[in-house]
Amino acid sequence: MEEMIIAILRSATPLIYVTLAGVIAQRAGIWHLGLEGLMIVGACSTILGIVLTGSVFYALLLACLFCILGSIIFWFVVEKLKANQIIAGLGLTGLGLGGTTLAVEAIFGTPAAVNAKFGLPKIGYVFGDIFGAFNGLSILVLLMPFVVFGMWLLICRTRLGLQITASGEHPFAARSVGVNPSRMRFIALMIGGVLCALGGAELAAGSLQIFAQNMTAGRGFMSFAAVIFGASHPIGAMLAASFFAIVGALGIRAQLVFGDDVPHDLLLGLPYIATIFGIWLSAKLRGGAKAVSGFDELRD
Amino acid sequence: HTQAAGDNGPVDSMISELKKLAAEKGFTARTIYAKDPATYETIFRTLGEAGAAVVVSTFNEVAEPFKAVAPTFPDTNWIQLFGDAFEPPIANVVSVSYDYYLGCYLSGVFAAHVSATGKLGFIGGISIPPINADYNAFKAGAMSVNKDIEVSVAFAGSFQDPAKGLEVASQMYAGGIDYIQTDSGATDGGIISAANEKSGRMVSSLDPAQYELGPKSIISIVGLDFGASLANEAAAALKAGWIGGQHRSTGLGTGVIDFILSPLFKEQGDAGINAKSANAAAEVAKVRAAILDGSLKVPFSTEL
Amino acid sequence: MVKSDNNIFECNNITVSFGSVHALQNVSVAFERGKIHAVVGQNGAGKTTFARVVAGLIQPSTGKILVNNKQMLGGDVKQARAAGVELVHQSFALPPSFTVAEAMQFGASNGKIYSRRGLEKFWQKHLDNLGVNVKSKQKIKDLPVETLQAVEIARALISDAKFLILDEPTAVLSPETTDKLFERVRQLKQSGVTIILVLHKLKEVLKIADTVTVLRGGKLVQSPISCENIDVKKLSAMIIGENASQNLANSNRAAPSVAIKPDTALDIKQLSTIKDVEGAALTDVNLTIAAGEIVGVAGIEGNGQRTLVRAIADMVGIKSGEIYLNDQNMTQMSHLERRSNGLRIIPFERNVEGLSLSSPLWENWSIRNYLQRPIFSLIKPKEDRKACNTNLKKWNVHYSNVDQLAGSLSGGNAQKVILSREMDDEAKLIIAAQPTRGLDIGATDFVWKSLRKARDNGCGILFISSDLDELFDISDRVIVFLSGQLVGEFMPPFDIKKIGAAMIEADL
Amino acid sequence: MNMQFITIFRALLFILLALALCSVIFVIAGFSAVELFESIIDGAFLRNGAMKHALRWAAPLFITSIGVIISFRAGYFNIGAQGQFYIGAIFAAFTAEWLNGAPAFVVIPACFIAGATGGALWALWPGLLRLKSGADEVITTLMGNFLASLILIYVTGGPLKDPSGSGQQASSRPLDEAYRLGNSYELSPTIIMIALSLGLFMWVIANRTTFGVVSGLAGRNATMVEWQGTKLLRVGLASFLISGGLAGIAGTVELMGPNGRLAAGFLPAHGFTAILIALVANLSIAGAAIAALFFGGLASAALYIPVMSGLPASAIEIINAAIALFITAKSKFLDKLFSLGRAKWKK
Ligand SMILES: Nc1ncnc2c1ncn2[C@@H]1O[C@H](COP(=O)(O)OP(=O)(O)OP(=O)(O)O)[C@@H](O)[C@H]1O
Ligand SMILES: Nc1ncnc2c1ncn2[C@@H]1O[C@H](COP(=O)(O)OP(=O)(O)OP(=O)(O)O)[C@@H](O)[C@H]1O
Ligand SMILES: [Mg+2]
Ligand SMILES: [Mg+2]
Repeated sequence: MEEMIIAILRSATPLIYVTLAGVIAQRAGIWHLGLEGLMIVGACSTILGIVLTGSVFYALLLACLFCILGSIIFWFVVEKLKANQIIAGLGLTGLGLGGTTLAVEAIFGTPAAVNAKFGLPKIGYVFGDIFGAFNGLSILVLLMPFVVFGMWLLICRTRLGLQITASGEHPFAARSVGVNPSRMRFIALMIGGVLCALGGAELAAGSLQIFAQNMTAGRGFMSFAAVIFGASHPIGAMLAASFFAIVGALGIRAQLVFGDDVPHDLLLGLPYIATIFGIWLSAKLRGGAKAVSGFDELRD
Repeated sequence: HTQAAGDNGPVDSMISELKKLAAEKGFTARTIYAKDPATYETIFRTLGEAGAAVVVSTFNEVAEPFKAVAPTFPDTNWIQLFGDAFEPPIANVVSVSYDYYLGCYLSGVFAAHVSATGKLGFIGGISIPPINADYNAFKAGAMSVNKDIEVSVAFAGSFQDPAKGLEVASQMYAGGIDYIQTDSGATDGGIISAANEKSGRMVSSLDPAQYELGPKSIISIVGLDFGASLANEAAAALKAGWIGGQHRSTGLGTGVIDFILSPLFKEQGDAGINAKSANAAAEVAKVRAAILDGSLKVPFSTEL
Repeated sequence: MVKSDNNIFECNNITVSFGSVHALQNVSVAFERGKIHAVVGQNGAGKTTFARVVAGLIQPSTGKILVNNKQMLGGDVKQARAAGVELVHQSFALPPSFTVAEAMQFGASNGKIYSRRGLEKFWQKHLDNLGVNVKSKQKIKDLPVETLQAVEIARALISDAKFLILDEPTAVLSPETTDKLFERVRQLKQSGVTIILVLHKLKEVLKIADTVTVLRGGKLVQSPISCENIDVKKLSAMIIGENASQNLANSNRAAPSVAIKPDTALDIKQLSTIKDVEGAALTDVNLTIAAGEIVGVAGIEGNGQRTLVRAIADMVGIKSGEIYLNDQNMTQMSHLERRSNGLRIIPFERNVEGLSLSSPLWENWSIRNYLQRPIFSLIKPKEDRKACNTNLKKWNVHYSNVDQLAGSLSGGNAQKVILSREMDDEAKLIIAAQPTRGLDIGATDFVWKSLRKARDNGCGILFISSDLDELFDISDRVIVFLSGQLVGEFMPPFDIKKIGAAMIEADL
Repeated sequence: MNMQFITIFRALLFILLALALCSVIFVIAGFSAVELFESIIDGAFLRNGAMKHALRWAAPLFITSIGVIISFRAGYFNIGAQGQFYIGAIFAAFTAEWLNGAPAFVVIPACFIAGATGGALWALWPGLLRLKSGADEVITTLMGNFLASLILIYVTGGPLKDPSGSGQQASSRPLDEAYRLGNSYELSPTIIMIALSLGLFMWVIANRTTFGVVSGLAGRNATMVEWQGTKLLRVGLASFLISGGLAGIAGTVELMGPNGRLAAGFLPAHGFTAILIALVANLSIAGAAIAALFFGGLASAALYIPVMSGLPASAIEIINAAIALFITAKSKFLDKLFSLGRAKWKK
């Protein structure tokens, strides 16, 4: 049982951070399909940071910096140039995946996986032996519930949260009380950038100490689906992300149990099927959430 | 190469050996990662047109493109590593096959001897035929020692997803498996991390470079000295008098492929396991001899 | 303009342009403290733009603004609010998923973390003090319009507003609630708040305002005019301009045609629907419209008028009852089949339901024909463009070519495009839902004439309008909807008191 | 028309902006941007037979991008072209395997029908989920792409695996020479013909049928079309099916043309590039033909660059991504020009 909780925590934590980034962006009115790209940037810069500076702190700082830089570009393109969010988000993702590969190649001469000497500090290392079996998890796992709670407070219990939400839902209402929706989106994307950096860091340096090309393997997109499935509510999103993590774990279990009868490749598709199911279910329950699609979206 | 670099294993060593060779001999080398099978033929053609002296590529998937392209560029020497013999042979093509699965068979034999729980695991990147063959051999090796041993297999879905590797391996270890053979590129990194988490977890990976990633968990490797092999073949092909149209089968007998125990584990690993592993190694040596002298035939199957 | 310390607001030479549209040109106005000032003008005269400039939502391209003798930056809502200026919008600006408490909070100035209960209690007290009858934990999207408005006003008053602007507050209210609103406005005036009311109905202006300011085509006609010195006639002449007012057709209408033709255009029997997404469900509605009759529908918005239209158009699920068009049972027919039998609809929202603004005119115009054909049938765009051209010319639409985007037309012309599409010779029943909303007097007159002409050609017409005056002028019969039920039927001469009472019966 | 010119100008401007961003990235990474762009231009347009190579990649991209155009015009963000492309190819490969030995005039059309059906089916379920329950098609089609590549891996390593040799290839058996429409080194006139006639046919569908106009209107304002009496289901599903079907045909073309067999993970960026083409062309089919040539050139340059200059091929991926980032942007400067154009209309 404990083992299972640890496994779920481990695979869910990076997803949850990134999902929260998606939630706050969604609240502010941005469909954030660039999550995958920012997540890999976070993962890559954390590992490169550790390798190059030898300090976890600087590594995390570097990750935040790059993710924020990516978010600024995204904000500029979407807000200032009024580009289509979905296409621009996919572009950001491509830039992240390609850029990290290029970065590794530029620094090490080959696009090989990068191993760091150490990863993020472990719970046990920081707090001593008080969490028992959970000591081996990274501090970002311990931090996660607090971040979720913090995001919940921010979004659902502060005026800033209301203003961000209003900027997404009814930008004119926001403007008419003196809130600048564009600035709110900026804030949301910056917070999201930091969260993506943490998510990426946890993925690459939480239990591992490795960066490999494309190692996010669709987790960013899954997080985005969790945003929708979780009704863009921090708690709901956390549950949705955990649900996807559980399905992933069950998929592995299924491989071990049914692997002889069902092709493994198809069992590997379970998380994707679960995502589709989640999107369908949330559409059924809450009515479809629809991005501002179309090419001359009328906002305000 | 058709598999991404970053495995800390064959591909990486191949690239670095090639670079070394290029530096020594003073020629230009290009490494091209072609992940898209639809582009193989075009890339080879471009290389031919560019006047490359030697083109080395990997895995069976390039066989068809080689067949289509090589005859058009008779002045270029083509080498296919990890491939079947061409039928009929092509004059300027050499193919080299590696019986990597035999190494996995040995790993299976070894695992069956050292496992305390009687449960073994195998983690592949994606379920593609060569990986399936490795697993089947691993399983056969284990069963040859103990018919009741349990062998499970799972795939991470990618050769570049260490996080998934960690998850899969954790589940396997949690389920009582204590020995995992990896075959999953960069995903291996996650499997090794999982093995490092608790003592008593053993993992067998595939390159000496990985030893230090898990001094107390990587007990062995099914080594493939791809880099050396590549360097040999390329150097040969650069010399005058190279003869194409051949197939070389190499592997267990020639030292290119072998089941090797980690020296680091011997120093730092669990003493109990090390004691067992000494015995097991002796058994493995016997089996290896039997394979080499032909008295033992290891079946080859790519079906799961 | 006289500079005076008694002025709470002054502006000088304000100009605002949207692309080539000059919404305001060189407007200079001053408002005296502690009074009720009305701003009037036709649609598009620039009233809303003016209100938004005052509230800091729009930055004028030239001009100076003073509030309390303090120079404003312009285009800065925060500064305007700090100076006590609050604007209640024509279409309310409250995020629908918020609770009332949240909607109050997000514009308020204290930024601490709150608890949901605490927040609700806090704002409940505030709302109760202001006499707004609403629970602070209710969701905005569940509130009726009057309450929404009350909430907006309450919100405007939290940060002790000194200068409150209400943009067309009465457009959505019934006569009774309008009176209540005016009562509140007077109280506010008592307590020292200066109020600007943007209004359409001149009678209301004279009833409540101290001064009136007239805008026409973005220019200031005159300001301030004391309400004691003016009557409706003079005021309306100022609003539409002397020339235009003479050219207007005699809008004191032709007598209702009482010659009821024998055929019925529409016959609805015991119709009940499920609840529609955007309105009340219908219960047991019986309604007949004769060929050659205009039936007007009165009622406060959201009481089932919309559902009625959508039911006739097969856009909402029917629970029981039957619908006949031209004596043919249509209950089981699709919207398209009904249309091929002569149903035509001029929808509520011109720019959303009526036209695709980012598509060319000819596509907008041809779609009705296209939908009558199989999905992959070949078309000849050249001929359709030509046909569109001829038709639009016939309807006097001002445009330059049929490839122009519908969004580039002015409101009146856009409405004419819809009329030309929907009012063809095969039309048997025309549903005209708010066909004159947002149109100026000239265009309105055109719509009325067209409807009358169709009526004289034997069409049945269902005319829905929230403007009772218009409804009385044009209808041969008026029915009233309340909570999805048909609660009253009136023949001319119409008695506004009775009809008004019928509209809000539940509230009495 | 004035407007068309502005659109093209805008597209070019933002492609330049994207390239500028890329240059910055490349320079930071220590590669020479000038060298890179030189070799791109060389590889895409100047070298021997550049046109031939560009066309080879452009033809299937064009076919897929028409499908994307159809669904984008109708207002659906079907970004699942990749998956539909794969499933189309898989269906065609099964058909070819099943009919192996039959005369080419039977097999080839059968494969195309199967390919189109496969692609359409893979677009059908996201379409139904979207139209029946409102499930957002962006995510479902994206997940469909992941699923399709797993299915591709499965069939190439399982039911369709080439059994020759030691059976280690994750690919299907090479198609019989008689069924091939072309190979990967000569330009196949058949494929160009197929692409052009599909282009022409779909142009008629998009611009000369009621479906074209109605779906275009629905894409820009679905509410209005509903108030005109049509249920969006029919038009919407037709758009999904057509766009999936075209991607499936592109998959068939790849299978029966240059590839000649089905291999795990082939053309992994095909769908994404097709989306870019559709957008660069501003959803115009004629424009897509030109844009497809441009991206076809880039694709062939991507294969040429690492051979000639040692620059990583990921450079091209970065360029594509940067173009995606900017391609739908609008600029204030151009909008001003744009609104001047409108003012003239208004008189
Ligand atoms: N955001 C905008 N973009 C372009 N044009 C606008 C915009 N807002 C207003 N206009 C135009 O400016 C003019 C004045 O509009 P405004 O809304 O101020 O009129 P109004 O007097 O409030 O009319 P109504 O009675 O319909 O509310 C109109 O021609 C309108 O079309
Ligand atoms: N529904 C739509 N959504 C987005 N853009 C559209 C739509 N319909 C047309 N367009 C664009 O508007 C312009 C004019 O449309 P038109 O139907 O004439 O296309 P076109 O230029 O004839 O395209 P082609 O001839 O290449 O098919 C084109 O640039 C086209 O891309
Ligand atoms: Mg107004
Ligand atoms: Mg055209």
